[in-house]
Amino acid sequence: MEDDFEAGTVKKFMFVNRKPPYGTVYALEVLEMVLISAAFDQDVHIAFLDDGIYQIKKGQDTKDLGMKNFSPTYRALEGYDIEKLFVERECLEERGLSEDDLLVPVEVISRAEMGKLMAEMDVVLTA
Amino acid sequence: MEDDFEAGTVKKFMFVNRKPPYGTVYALEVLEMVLISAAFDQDVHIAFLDDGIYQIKKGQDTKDLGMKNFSPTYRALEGYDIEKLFVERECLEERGLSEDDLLVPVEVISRAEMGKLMAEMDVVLTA
Amino acid sequence: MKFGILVNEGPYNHQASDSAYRFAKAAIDKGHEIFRVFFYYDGVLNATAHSEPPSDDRNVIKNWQKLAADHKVDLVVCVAAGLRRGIVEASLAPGFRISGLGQLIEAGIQADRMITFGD
Amino acid sequence: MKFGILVNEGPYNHQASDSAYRFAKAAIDKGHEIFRVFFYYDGVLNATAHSEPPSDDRNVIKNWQKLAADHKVDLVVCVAAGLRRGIVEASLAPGFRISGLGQLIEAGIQADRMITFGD
Amino acid sequence: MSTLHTVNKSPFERSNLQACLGHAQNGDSVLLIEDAVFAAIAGNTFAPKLADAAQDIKLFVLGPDLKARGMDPAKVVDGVNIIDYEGFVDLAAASSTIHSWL
Amino acid sequence: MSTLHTVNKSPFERSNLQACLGHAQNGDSVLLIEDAVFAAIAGNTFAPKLADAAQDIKLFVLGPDLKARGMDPAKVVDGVNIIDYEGFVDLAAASSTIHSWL
Repeated sequence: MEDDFEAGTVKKFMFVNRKPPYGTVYALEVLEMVLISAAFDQDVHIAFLDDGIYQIKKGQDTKDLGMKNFSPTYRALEGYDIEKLFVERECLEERGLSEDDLLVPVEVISRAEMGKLMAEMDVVLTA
Repeated sequence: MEDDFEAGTVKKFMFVNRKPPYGTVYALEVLEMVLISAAFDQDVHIAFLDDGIYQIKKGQDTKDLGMKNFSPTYRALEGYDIEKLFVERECLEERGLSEDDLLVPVEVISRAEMGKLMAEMDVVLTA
Repeated sequence: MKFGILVNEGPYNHQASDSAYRFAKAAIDKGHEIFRVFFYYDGVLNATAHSEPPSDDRNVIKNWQKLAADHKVDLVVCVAAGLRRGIVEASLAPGFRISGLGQLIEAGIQADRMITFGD
Repeated sequence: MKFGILVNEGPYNHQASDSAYRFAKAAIDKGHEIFRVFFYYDGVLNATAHSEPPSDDRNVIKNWQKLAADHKVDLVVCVAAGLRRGIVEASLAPGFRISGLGQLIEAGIQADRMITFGD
Repeated sequence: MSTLHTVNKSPFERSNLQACLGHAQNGDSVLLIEDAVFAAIAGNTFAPKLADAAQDIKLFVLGPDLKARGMDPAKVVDGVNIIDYEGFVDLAAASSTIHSWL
Repeated sequence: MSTLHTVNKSPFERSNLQACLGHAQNGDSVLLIEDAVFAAIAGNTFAPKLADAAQDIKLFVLGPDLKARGMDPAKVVDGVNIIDYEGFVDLAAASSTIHSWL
């Protein structure tokens, strides 16, 4: 398996988030995947679109549900040098949200720009 | 547990099918539930709406997928005295289907009628 | 009042099992009875004996087990759905029992209200 | 060409695992290599040792095991996702191995194409 | 007696809230839980449909699910009542049938 | 190089096919598998959107999934090509990236 491995391979990875947190576990387990990817020195992109933008909504408080509030972890991504976070503008607007509602710095781009960005990726992982 | 049991209790049960077959197992396992219910002498209704109407589409052939084609079982329901099958007209039309496409006799009713019928039920089971 | 509860999804992947547990707990706290909780479809996976979630998260299986122990709640796993998914006597957590789908229909008949939690 | 495959859902409840299996088989039949199949989220449930589906249906777990045996396909189950859902060494079907999420990222790097099957 | 309908998915991703509203009868109750709570926040594109429905149907949203998702209770659509799990149980007990739209 | 997009859910129940079509680039391929194959049958209310998309995007549907569901290959929307798993593999190999819309 190792024969084709090039130590310096850097691919453009994108983790696409379209699902909201807590109703399903995907948001949490994608985040665990993103954290691991940091160890591989790849060019990591995270896209938040459709209901995925709710993952980074400010003010999450899961105390009454007894579930783990993992939203602070998005703030820790910067410490792992994962800084390419993209949010689709149309999806924010459809939900009555704005950039001020988000708990991490992101680049807000249009649907057309998101489509172009996705087209540049080597590996797209979705859940 | 038996103290409240009345041997003659007959409730109106409805099994609501909104999901298509094969992509998920719900259609198959709802059908297993329906078959078991026949042994309890209840007033059983089966509703097919939204993508659930695809469950009773004629001509299913799962050979190439290696999955079990359970659609013939809907034809066997009559033998269990389960004959109250309802299909929502608007859902058929939205999908370009007609009553001729269905593999069992059903009563095709409007959305308004389906809403009224649902309101008469004692127990509604969904998947 | 007697409630019957149907759980359609497994632990962690969907909130359904958590929601069902919180509903059951609130009902008991208000003096109602839980006639039975029936686990069907992927819901049977709530009865796995091997789940070890991270210590900073809730333990869905233990929540159900404690509810059963404290309030004698009948936790029933569908035998057929369990066989498909690997939930059999050998992998069953204490507090759950395996039985047939008839137990679900019976719950529908005997409970005053039947409620489903799913995906 | 080397394919990496990610399976997000468990057996039977969703078609994802079946679709992934048929894709993998077709790729091998056409002379491609499957670098790795990684099972994540509920996908880890494909590795249960206890599944006994009805005899008139396909056996999803055995399909994967046979593919692994016949073509030396690397079937990897995520350790963390498995712990949540009760897939641990004691409940693991032969032919699968448990490892970390890094194995998925490595597959993304080393495979020529990465494809995901889910819900 | 009336029916309690529960819906647990976002109307932006799935059709089940729409399907529920298309079948609920006058006087029925609809409770938004889990990922359906997003529908209840004013300013989203589905909110007008919910406001319409509120004229004939009693609408509720589960507070703990709102809170977990960082949704501001002050921004809930007019006519939608916020309840907790105890309120959920009361609603279920007060309705003759419970229909979960999955 | 182009992307292969796969979609596996019905457009009547979920928004992922719509989301996929909103992001696919000219020259990309979109393959409908599992429960997404229903979108490809002429006469359904989603079909016009698919016909529109076919002008810029190459559209495919997985034959074994169509057949399992009793969908008539003769009724597939114009411009949508029916392929089998081998064709699926070829498409994946011919595209630089595969994006599964879940």
